[in-house]
Amino acid sequence: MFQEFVQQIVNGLVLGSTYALIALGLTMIYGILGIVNWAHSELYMLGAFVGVFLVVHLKLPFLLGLVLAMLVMALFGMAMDLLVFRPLRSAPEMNMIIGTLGISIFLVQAAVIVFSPNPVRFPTEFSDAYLSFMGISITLQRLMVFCVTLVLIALLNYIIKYTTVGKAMRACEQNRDAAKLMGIDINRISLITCAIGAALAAAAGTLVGPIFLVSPQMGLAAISKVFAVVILGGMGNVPGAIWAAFILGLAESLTAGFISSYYKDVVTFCILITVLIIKPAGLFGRSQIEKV
Amino acid sequence: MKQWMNLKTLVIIVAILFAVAFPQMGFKMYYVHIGVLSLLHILLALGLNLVAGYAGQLSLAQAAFFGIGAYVSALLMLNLKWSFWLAAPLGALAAGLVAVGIGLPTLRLKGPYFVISTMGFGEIVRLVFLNWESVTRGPNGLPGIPAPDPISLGFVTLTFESRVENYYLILTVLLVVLVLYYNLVHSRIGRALRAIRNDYIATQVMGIHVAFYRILAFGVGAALSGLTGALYAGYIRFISPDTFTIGESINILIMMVIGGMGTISGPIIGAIFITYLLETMRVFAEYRLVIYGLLMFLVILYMPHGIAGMLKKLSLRVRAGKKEA
Amino acid sequence: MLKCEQLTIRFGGLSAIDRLDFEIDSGEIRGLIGPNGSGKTTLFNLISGIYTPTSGSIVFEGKPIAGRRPDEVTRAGIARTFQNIRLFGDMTVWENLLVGRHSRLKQNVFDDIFSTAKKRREESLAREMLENLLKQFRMEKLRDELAKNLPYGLQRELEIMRAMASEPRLLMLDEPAAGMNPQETDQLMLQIKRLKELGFTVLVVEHDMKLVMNICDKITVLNYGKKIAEGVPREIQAHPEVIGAYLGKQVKDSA
Amino acid sequence: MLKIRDLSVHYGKIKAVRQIDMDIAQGEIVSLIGANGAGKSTTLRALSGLVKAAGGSVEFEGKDITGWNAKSIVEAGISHCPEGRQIFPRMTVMENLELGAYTRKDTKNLSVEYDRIFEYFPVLAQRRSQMGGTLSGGEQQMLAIGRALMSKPKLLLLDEPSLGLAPLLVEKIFEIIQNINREGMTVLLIEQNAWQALNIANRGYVMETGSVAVTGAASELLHNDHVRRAYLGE
Amino acid sequence: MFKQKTKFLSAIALSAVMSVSLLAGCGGGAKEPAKPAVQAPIKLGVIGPYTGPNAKPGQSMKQGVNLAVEEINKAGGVKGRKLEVLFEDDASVPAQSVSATEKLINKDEVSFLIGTFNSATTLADMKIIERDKTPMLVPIAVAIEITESGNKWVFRNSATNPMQAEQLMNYIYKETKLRKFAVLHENTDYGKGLMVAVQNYVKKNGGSMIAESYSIGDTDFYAQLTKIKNNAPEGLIICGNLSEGSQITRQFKELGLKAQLFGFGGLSSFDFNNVAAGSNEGLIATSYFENASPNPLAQNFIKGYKAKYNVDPDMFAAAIYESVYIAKAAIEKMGETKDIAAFRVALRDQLAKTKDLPGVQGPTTFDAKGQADKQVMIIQWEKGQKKILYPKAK
Repeated sequence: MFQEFVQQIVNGLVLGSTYALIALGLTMIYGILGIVNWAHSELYMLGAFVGVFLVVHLKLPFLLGLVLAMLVMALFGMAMDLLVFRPLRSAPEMNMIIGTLGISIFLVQAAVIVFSPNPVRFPTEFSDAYLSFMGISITLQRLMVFCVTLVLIALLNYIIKYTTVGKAMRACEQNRDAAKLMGIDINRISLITCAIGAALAAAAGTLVGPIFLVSPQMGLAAISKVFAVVILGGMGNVPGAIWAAFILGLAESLTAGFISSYYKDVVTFCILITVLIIKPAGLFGRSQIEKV
Repeated sequence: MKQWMNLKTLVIIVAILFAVAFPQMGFKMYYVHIGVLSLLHILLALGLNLVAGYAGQLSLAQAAFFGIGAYVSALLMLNLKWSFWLAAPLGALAAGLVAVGIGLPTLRLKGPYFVISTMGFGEIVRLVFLNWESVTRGPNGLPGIPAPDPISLGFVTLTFESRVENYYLILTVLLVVLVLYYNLVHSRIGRALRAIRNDYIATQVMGIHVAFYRILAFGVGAALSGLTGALYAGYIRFISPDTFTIGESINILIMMVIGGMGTISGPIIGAIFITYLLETMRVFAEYRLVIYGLLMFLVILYMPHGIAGMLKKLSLRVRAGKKEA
Repeated sequence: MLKCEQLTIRFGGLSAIDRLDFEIDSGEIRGLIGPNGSGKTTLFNLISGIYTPTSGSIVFEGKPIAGRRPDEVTRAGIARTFQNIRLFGDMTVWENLLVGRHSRLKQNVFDDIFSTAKKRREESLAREMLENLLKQFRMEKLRDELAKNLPYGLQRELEIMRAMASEPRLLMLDEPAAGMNPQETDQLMLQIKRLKELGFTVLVVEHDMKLVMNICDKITVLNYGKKIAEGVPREIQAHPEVIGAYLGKQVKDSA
Repeated sequence: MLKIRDLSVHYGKIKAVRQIDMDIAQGEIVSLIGANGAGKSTTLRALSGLVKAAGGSVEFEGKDITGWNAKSIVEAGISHCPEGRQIFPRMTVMENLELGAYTRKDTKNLSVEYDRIFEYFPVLAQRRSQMGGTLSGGEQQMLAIGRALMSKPKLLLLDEPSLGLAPLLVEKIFEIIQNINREGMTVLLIEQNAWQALNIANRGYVMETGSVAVTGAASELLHNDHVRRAYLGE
Repeated sequence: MFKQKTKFLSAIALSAVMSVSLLAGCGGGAKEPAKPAVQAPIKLGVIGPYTGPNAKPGQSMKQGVNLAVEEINKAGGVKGRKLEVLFEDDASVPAQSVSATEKLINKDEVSFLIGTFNSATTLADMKIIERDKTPMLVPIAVAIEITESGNKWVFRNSATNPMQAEQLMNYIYKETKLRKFAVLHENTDYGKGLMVAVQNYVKKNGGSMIAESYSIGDTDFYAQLTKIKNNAPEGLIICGNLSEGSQITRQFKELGLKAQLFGFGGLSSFDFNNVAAGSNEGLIATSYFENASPNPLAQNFIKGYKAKYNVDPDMFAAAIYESVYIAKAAIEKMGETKDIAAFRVALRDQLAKTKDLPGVQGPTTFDAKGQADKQVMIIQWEKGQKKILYPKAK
């Protein structure tokens, strides 16, 4: 029993790491640009395909492939900012959701055409090694998901907290007009934000791809969970998203393990809806008083 | 102004005449089937339009309400041997009541929070259809749903087995719904909903109980979807959870957006357009969604009022041009 | 008619309105002035139900209304406008007025959906009333114009008309002259005076002192959420604390 | 130093500022006074590039800066301390100040600036690692001014620094503004608190419904009836 | 103003694009072949998931049919008439399948149908084929209801869920001592149908079983597998398709579970072997079709398939290939018919009489319900190759 519990906790942490990496970009883009990006999980999907290309086809070492995939997708994220977000920036929220939903459908199906709908395997030098300790097992790749996630979160935290760009990003999030008065170029910051968000999603794709399979549908499968995470954490709230990702990852894992795998997704959404009923701005959200 | 009204009336009359005559025009039965699908899609898009188009709250739970209506009415017919004519309204009512129940806590949520809640709810409903096997038979679905019972009018008995019969049944329902929908939208309720979408604080100050009207729109929209579900079950005669997915909700959304939200003609145009396009583009199945996705983005960017809005603008321009000349 | 007692609201640790006692009599035009951030709009939001007071009471025509929902307050007979115009921009002038009339229509949902005789009767009564309103403000020609397409001054007027459509007994105007040019302001002054003749009680927040001093029967001055003076325009203009609040306290030395 | 000609700003259909002219010379304190809604803040927002002018021209140190974006204007040497303080609430005092120096290239000499600001506002030094949002209103105002000074501007635009502050604090803020000016900073000050503003200013402009109604030396304006009228509508 | 104008112009351009696409569709619809009735080819409609989550088997279906039709036409067609095949996509969605069926029957006027892949889509189509009196051969969908519903227009030449499950369980009970099972099944009609059949078998024949489920598209099965691990079953039976199946076998290994693995259908394909990457070692699965099958028809089919597509056929291709030949045999036995409706009725009657017809999957005999009595094979994975365990080599 105890062993099973610990194993489920370990499973939940790995799951939570994936959610966290995708959710971070989504929540940052909302916080800083004010865009609800329904196509965000497609960055995760595309990132995984780029990873497959670099690691499997070009035979690069996995960690190098990971970094390169992040860079490639960072460029893609910037393109998305220019082509999709900027035109939508002043649109009503509902139109933003519909517009980016359209982009998501477009990207998924474009990936189907380009990469075929079949799932692809993503073997790496770490995929077959695993550790076993007191009856609890974890593969090296999974361990790496968790560790790299922690490293990336720490890195992101460093960037946001201590670098000039990070401070500018926070400034834009907290008060856009004042940020402009400081001489901060909002367009440049939004490009950087999109690049970082896309790179994190790509990291998730490249890290998780070897554990599972890579397919055009993988983003669709993740998006509702990721949104649940972002909302639970309070939209735009970076630490909130990290906490929420691990909470939902653990909840899902423990529900499947100890209640019923039939209802693990039901539990996710029940948690979400219950939290929203009690705290409409999410667990860690800041409620705002509307100015009249 | 008057001329415009006349033109509008003329278009409506022609449209109705065409809709009534359509099955008799010698098209192959397949096109009648497409006609039935269009009618069902119009009803679904109208339901969503009430919530999203008028009240300004994007719901991704419409397929769930569609499913609740279908399942409730089908189960009543199958297990309790109820007549379709009783089961269908009950299916609609069930969907409406569930919507009120879910709407009470969630409708005060804003933008993305509401969208995700409805999406989560839609997923929960689908999982319940899938896993509550003792009632829904789970993934196997419910086969053998009876057709609507015949109605005897004395001199003639109406049956609802064939495509054409179903077409007329659903068309009749649609026309009745449209009249009531028109009333609703052009009454103080419709005005209140549009006001809420524009500015809910100002709306409150007009003495309008915002929460009540939001729930009303959500409930009526859901009931309409539920009724459509019952009609769908009576036509296809088989339902399974795969029909009532988020993907279907998104389909309904695409129809409403491309047609034009916040109008009556929008969902009608959009539903017909997309249903027809879906069928004709079967050949390029892989490319269909690429085009849809892009279309959705471009439409929301360049013509947020959809085809209906575009037509209206165009006709206004033409008239303005005439006036100048 | 309206009576606030010990009314207080705190945001964070700050009292935006601090133990305010305040009373308006039926039929008067009351001005509410004070420097920026003195709590005037907050007071409006409290009365109209958008904020719930931390403590204290608001009584309108004998009924307590503190903490009621905004729509309930409106139905009780108070209507307001907003400092930054909040019209329904995508709706026509006529529709804006109809929404304003909403709370006085007596039909129910069933009547609306089935368009019963009762609904049609109610709507035609409303139409009659609103036609009159349009005529009064000489805006008949603009009835099918979208609100967002109106010139600024007319938007302000439409907001007042929309508030009047609910036949309130107390009308609260929040900076009705903001953004208007002098001619528009003069026009507005006449309109507000007419409101009084029509029997409305008016509470007006305004920075344009010319307007306030000209039309108000009585003026209340707020500073830091507290009432610092109350009286007829003459008294207010001469009131040292008011001058201090507005112009700075050195006024005594230099005057 | 600053030369404004025919400046107009429109918000949609509202003509907030109508063709105003204004001049500021090196080393001056110029006060821009007038009732709420007269267009003072809008004028400032146009100067710092937050809103686009509908017409007219702005010249700063001989350069035509009309239509420049906010970033270039800060770099040119105009710093705007906005109305309502607008500090970053979830950043520390130090971080707020750092962002003030965002456009500066000579980041090595920043400590001189910090020292100067902590000298003006010793209380900020005590609060340096506290979140901006947890400061009191007066402290936030000091932070906002300090932050605006971090970019080493040549012209400081101050929008109602006394807003919502207790009278004692107001006096203190005005004292500091005078100090800053004495050390060579040119200041354009918006105030509702006319007497106080004119008291420390060299010259003043009185705005009424979007236009400049009166202008003159501060000492003259202090005794001008028009000022009284602009506020109290006599 | 300028901005508004560009916006308006873009909107017009957008509408133009949309109307053109609509017209293009119309054009496609109007293009009806007007050929003389006598020598006209016999049209068959094939409904399958060529897009969506099952696009891969959908592809195999297409290839299998095309090969059969090509062979038949090269050999002179059926009774002198060529076969013409029309594909319609259902994307695994029932409502789309219904439309596809409607189109094929009522617009394209096909003589008979072959399809579909999923059970739910087949079930949704059944009302239409009954109403329009058109026979349908079901090569893949496995839900028991399809042939149990009393619909006399449906014929299935594959083993149903219970048949497959029972045959696998028979093998397990006869050849091994394993009696304690865990079932991990896909939460669909297919997976659940198998699970229920296994459950019934275990209940009847002694033993114990626990069941866990997952959804299509799930990628992480640690939670379920950890739970299963704690239950320490002797055998883990996977009821699902290959992409999830391969994840399960890999994660099964990662978690260090010890149990004999079993699976059905898709888990006997080489595609599964490719994605499972060795984690399928030792897994025992049922299979309709094996390349190593001694059946000469099968060997012939494999040769032709490889020549045409340069890959090995999978069981889906084989099953649907066989369906075409079953139809061909039935048509050949038919008399002359005056119109399409009569043709369909006559074809149904002949299909119902199909008895001991040899095919690539083995002989086909339809019972009164239209269900063929098919035997599945049982294979075991050994170093990426398959060993046929049943039927035993003679």
